[in-house]
Amino acid sequence: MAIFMITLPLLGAVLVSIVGYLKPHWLPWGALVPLLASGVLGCMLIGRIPSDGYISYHLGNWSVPLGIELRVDYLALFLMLLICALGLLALIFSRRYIVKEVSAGRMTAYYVLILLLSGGLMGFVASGDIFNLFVFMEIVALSSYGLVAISANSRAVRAALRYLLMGAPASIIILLGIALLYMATGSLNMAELAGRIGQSGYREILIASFVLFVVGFGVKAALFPLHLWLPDAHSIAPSPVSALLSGLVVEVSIFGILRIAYSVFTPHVGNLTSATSNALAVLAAAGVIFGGVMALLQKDLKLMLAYSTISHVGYIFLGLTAFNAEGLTGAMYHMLDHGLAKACMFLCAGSFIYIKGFRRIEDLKGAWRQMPWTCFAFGLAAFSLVGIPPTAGFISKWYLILGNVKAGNWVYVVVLLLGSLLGAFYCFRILYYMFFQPGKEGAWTPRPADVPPSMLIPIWILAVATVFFGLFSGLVIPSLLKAAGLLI
Amino acid sequence: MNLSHNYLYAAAMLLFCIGLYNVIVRRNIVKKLIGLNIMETSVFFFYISLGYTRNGVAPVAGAGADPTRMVNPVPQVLVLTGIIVAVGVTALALSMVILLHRKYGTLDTDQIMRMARQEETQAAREEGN
Amino acid sequence: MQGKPFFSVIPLIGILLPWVSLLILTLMPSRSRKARLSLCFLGSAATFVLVLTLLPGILDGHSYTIKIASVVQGLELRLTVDTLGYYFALMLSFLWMLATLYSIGYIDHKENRFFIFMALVESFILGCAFSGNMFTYFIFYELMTFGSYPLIVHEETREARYAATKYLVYSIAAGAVLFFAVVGNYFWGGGQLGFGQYGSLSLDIASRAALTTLFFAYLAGFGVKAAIMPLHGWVPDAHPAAPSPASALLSGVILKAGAFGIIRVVFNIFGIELMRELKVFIVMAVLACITIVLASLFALTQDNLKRRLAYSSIGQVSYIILGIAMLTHDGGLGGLMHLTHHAIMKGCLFLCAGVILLKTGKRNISEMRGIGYQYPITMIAFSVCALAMIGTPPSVGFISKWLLGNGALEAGLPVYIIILLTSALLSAAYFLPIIYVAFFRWEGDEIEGSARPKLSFTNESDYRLMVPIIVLAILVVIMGIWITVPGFPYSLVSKVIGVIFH
Amino acid sequence: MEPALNTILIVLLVTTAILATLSRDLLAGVIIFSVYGLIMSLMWLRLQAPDLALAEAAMGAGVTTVFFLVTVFKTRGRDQS
Amino acid sequence: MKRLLALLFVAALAVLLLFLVTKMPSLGDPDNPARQGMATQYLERSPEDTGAQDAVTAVNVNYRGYDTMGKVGIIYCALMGVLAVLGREKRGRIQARLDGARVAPSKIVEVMVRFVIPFIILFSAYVIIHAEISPGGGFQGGAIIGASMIIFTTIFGLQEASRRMPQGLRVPLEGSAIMTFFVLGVLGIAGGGTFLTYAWPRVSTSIQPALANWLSVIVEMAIGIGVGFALISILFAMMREEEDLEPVA
Repeated sequence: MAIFMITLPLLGAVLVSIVGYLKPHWLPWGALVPLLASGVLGCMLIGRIPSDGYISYHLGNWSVPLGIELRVDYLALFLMLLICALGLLALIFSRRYIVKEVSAGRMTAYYVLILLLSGGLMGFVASGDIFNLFVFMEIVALSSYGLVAISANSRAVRAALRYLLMGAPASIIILLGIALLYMATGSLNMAELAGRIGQSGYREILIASFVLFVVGFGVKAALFPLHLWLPDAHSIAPSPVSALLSGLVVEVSIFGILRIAYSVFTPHVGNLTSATSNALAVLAAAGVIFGGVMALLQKDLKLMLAYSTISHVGYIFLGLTAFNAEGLTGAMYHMLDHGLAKACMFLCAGSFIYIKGFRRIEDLKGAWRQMPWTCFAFGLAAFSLVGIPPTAGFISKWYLILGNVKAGNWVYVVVLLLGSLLGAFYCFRILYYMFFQPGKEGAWTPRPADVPPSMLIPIWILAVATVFFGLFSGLVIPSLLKAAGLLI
Repeated sequence: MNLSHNYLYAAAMLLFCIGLYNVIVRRNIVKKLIGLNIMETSVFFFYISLGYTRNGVAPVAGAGADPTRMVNPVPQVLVLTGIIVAVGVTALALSMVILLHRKYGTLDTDQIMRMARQEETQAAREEGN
Repeated sequence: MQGKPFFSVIPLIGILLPWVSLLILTLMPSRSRKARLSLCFLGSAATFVLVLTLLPGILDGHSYTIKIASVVQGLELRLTVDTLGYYFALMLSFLWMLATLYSIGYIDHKENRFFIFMALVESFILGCAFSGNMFTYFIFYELMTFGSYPLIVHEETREARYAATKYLVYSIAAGAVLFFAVVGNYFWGGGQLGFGQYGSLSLDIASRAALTTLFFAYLAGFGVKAAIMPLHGWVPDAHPAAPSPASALLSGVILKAGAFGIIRVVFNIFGIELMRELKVFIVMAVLACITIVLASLFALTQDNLKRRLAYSSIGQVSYIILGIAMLTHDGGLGGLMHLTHHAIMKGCLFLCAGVILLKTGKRNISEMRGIGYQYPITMIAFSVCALAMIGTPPSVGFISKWLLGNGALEAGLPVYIIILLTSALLSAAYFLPIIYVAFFRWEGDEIEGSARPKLSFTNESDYRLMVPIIVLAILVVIMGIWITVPGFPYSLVSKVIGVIFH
Repeated sequence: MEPALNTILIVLLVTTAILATLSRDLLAGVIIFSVYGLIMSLMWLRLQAPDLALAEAAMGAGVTTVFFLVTVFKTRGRDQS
Repeated sequence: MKRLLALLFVAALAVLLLFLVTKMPSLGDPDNPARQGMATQYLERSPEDTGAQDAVTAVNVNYRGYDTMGKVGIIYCALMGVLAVLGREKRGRIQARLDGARVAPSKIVEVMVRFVIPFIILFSAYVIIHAEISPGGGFQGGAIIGASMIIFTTIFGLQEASRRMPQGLRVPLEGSAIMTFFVLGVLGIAGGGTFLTYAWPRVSTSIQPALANWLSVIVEMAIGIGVGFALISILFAMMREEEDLEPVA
């Protein structure tokens, strides 16, 4: 079941490319089918997972050390469903929007790459074999390079090349880390590794490989000093792509570190990794503040969103480094919240570009007269991003702070609160412009003339989802807490 | 456990550093990419040498080779993946290079950045008036 | 509370009822103004009636509860109507109804936005009153904060923008601190956030330092809304900037929301034994005294009427804090009753100021010579409330001051009485001049023997403006005379206080 | 196996790796890089990894080099014009 | 300055790594951890499990076939990325007016190439199909196919090459590998195993190794074709000239 969630988008990518050759105008619909199918499968999977463990699927019928194992626990399934949902919404949004930014000849590549991206992400999340993790990470990486560059103007290609020139060495570093891990333990399966790391005598090598993993995934997840590629890539890519990159790719890379830190180097051997994770926490805290301040200084809307992504990556890391169930739950739930909210905001930015071609924040003054629905959805998402009750962001921040209070590191509690203050300021500045500022004359028509429904519906689904998951977080949180408790 | 005994590992690490240095320092994108490939091959080299066993034989059965003397096949499989990745990344990067060269007529990152900045300022000025 | 709370959906309906007017306004934004706005008034009136229906049950000591949603076991979104919360809810829904009626006559532009957010804030603050645990209270409190922003910025003049931004900055910062406080409470209280019993925290589940930190975090978080002195900065700007009904509600209800939060913290979260244990109430009391005196002094220096009223509200709200901080029976009684008393008086005063502003456009007191002759009813109501503020019997102001004084004696700290008397004198010093200017001065009275103008009832404004003022002014007196009428503050507050200080 | 030959190969590898990016001329650099790849595949052959040697010779040294060459030629052509 | 900093950084890194090297298990020691565990099992079991003599191929295609599917996906990703950047050419052939790929034609060379290319393809087929018992496999063979086409293109030019291999042929073949993997995976489930099971539990144990053998040969061929054509398409996309910079799908 889980395997089809992963392979259907990959197969779908191939078929869609053929569709794109034969019947180009079927592309937007054809691309929806595989993701829809895997989403349905994921929903069917919800009940199947034993609440105290995970589904383990041995590919090719080979027992663990020989073959590759998929293991889907609630954290993984949670992310896979998020991936399906966001991918679908981005595709729906793209149908009308993407002609603005992508030339007709690249349409096929666009849809195929989005499908490959979603499939790779799901494979990455579900994999229980550390090298398989690397393979799917590469699929994700390559497709995101392509997607950033897809509008094929000079800025996009520059951003993509920069992304690639930081991302490729990062994956090489991860490859080296895997080599060291394999050298020290002689295994690639995560569960087996977790067992063997305990007895392995080569402490230095293990520490080195952990550091390499953190650095490599840190680049992919835009951890503070390694974030240089992110602002360009996320702000210049077409808006649905930015939504996917900010809402999924970054989160999933953090999930990679989570896997490494919790499933492979289990906290029981934390003495191996404690120094590194402390450093990680410090960097994350720095990232929270840095991202927030930079976001305050930006003039370009999408650039501001990109910087706020850096800040929120810091949040999630602070949840991870609390090393307790609450912190981990907060991190996971913040992935959900940030995914939904940031995707919604990027799509809103996309619809501003679609209607007026406005990218700068000053241009949004009085925008709500013409685009009330988009603006209100943006407001909801911004509330969730800031963490104002009763949105999902509030719940996630609740658990992040609770985890850090429990872990007793007060500095990070203060940092989290400061970060949310900064977030409030850079989000409410925009809302203030949108709703309470008179626009420049001629900038916006007084009558409402909003984007077409095929773009409005995804935005509103996301915006409502942020509130829904805030009010009814009881649906998700308990199972997350249990799964997190199992990892600790 | 000393360097002279693990000289293959040492060589791999050395090559890794050379490649990294090239990636960081070179201003020509193609040279950066060459450095990238050197990094990758060095890591593959590391893999294969960690799979090696003293006076072992290739992991091909038949001809009555006994499995105990064979070298470790796992790193070789992993390296195959690595090679694919290397080719893919290189192809993608080179296509970007071609496009950039069409736009800017140069491969020098600094020049490209300078031109880009000029573009930005011009765009800003046009937006201004 | 005494007895197990019954399940009831009335709280939820009460919270959702204001949204009716919201729906009306959003669905038919451009129908006849009269119909829309009177529907809004009906919405708030219906809310008040709904709240009123709960009165008998509450007087019998029942309490009603409903669970909306839950995050995990113990951490849930729950509405509970206990006596304390009901008391607050009754007051605010009544005041809100009058203010809505008033603003129909007052608001002249962008009325859709104004009424929508009036309704929203009413529902949120009802949620505050009805909330069954600190988690819920915090949620509605934050929502109320952001909902009241458009009410303040409504005029969209420069000072309105400035005041609103200042308000938002203060509130967001306070919200962060409060957030930490609630999380810390959840952690140290072992997942206990409910208002179920009096004092859920205790020293044997958390260290003294932790609890003290927690208390000061709460005090700082709620203190911004309650305008305790170092944190009061936004009040004097927000009140004059906002439209008069909004400022009446600001000082009547929204400031009280902060005070009510502190009451909840002191009585339900910490409990008086723990307060006595921790000695933190002294800090509260000292801050409150400082605020009372300083605010009155500031008020003296203001010429802008609404600004003067704003400063006086700062001082008056601290009466409540002071009364709580006394930790005595009468002190608590006085403080809690002052919650309503001040709301009525100050609401009426702001509405009068609004009438004057609307009719004559005069903001400053120095310009108001002889205003009492042009608008006698308004100014008589104003004078009644002003005298009540000073504390002259028979009026609500006198009652609360009297009870506070008793509480001070009970606490054995007569210094409080001195504070109270000082502030009474000061408030006399800044209210009597207004009455004097209004009735004993008139245009051109510096010329000897110029005839004083005749009282003219003709140019009084229409009923929508006058009814709330008159009702409030009458209530100020009635509540001061027949204290123990069921439904009036005493009947409710005495129950709570009686249980707490058995 | 005798380490001497390996050492020679390693020395060759390091020199080619350094030379590959030192030369002004990109074309020379690419050629040197392909030589590097071939030496690498030889090395792997000596380490009993014939599959990898083949793969590296075909992909690492072959296809990658061709891509590089195409790029160099195209960019060259533009520089002259 | 920047160079100096980079040099220092890299030097420090080198020192660290070399220090790490001294801590590593000794090179080529038969009983260091990497050699234990799954490696020995692979070496001992692969012939009778998979019927493949070459352990690398066995692991590659059979034990870790899922990874190999991922590899094919990676190549496909790279191809799509290149197409995203440079765009695919127009339908049918590439109008290569100023064909930078073409070198000065000489009769002898053309004849030579025409003569050689079939043998190259034959060799690649050998490499692919014989992967079970000798070094080689789908990826290597695919690369060789690609190389042969590259030679052809450099001699006869893009126009001719794209006439020989029109887009309509390449588009399906690029993805053939992934499709084959998917089909075999489903067959594996149908055969009673899990995804990508070659030795179907449903069939009698006697023919399982042969079945696995044949299926893996099919997989290798699919990989070869897929990789080869992906490389060819990448090459075409990179060689295309600016004239059709903005293509239509």
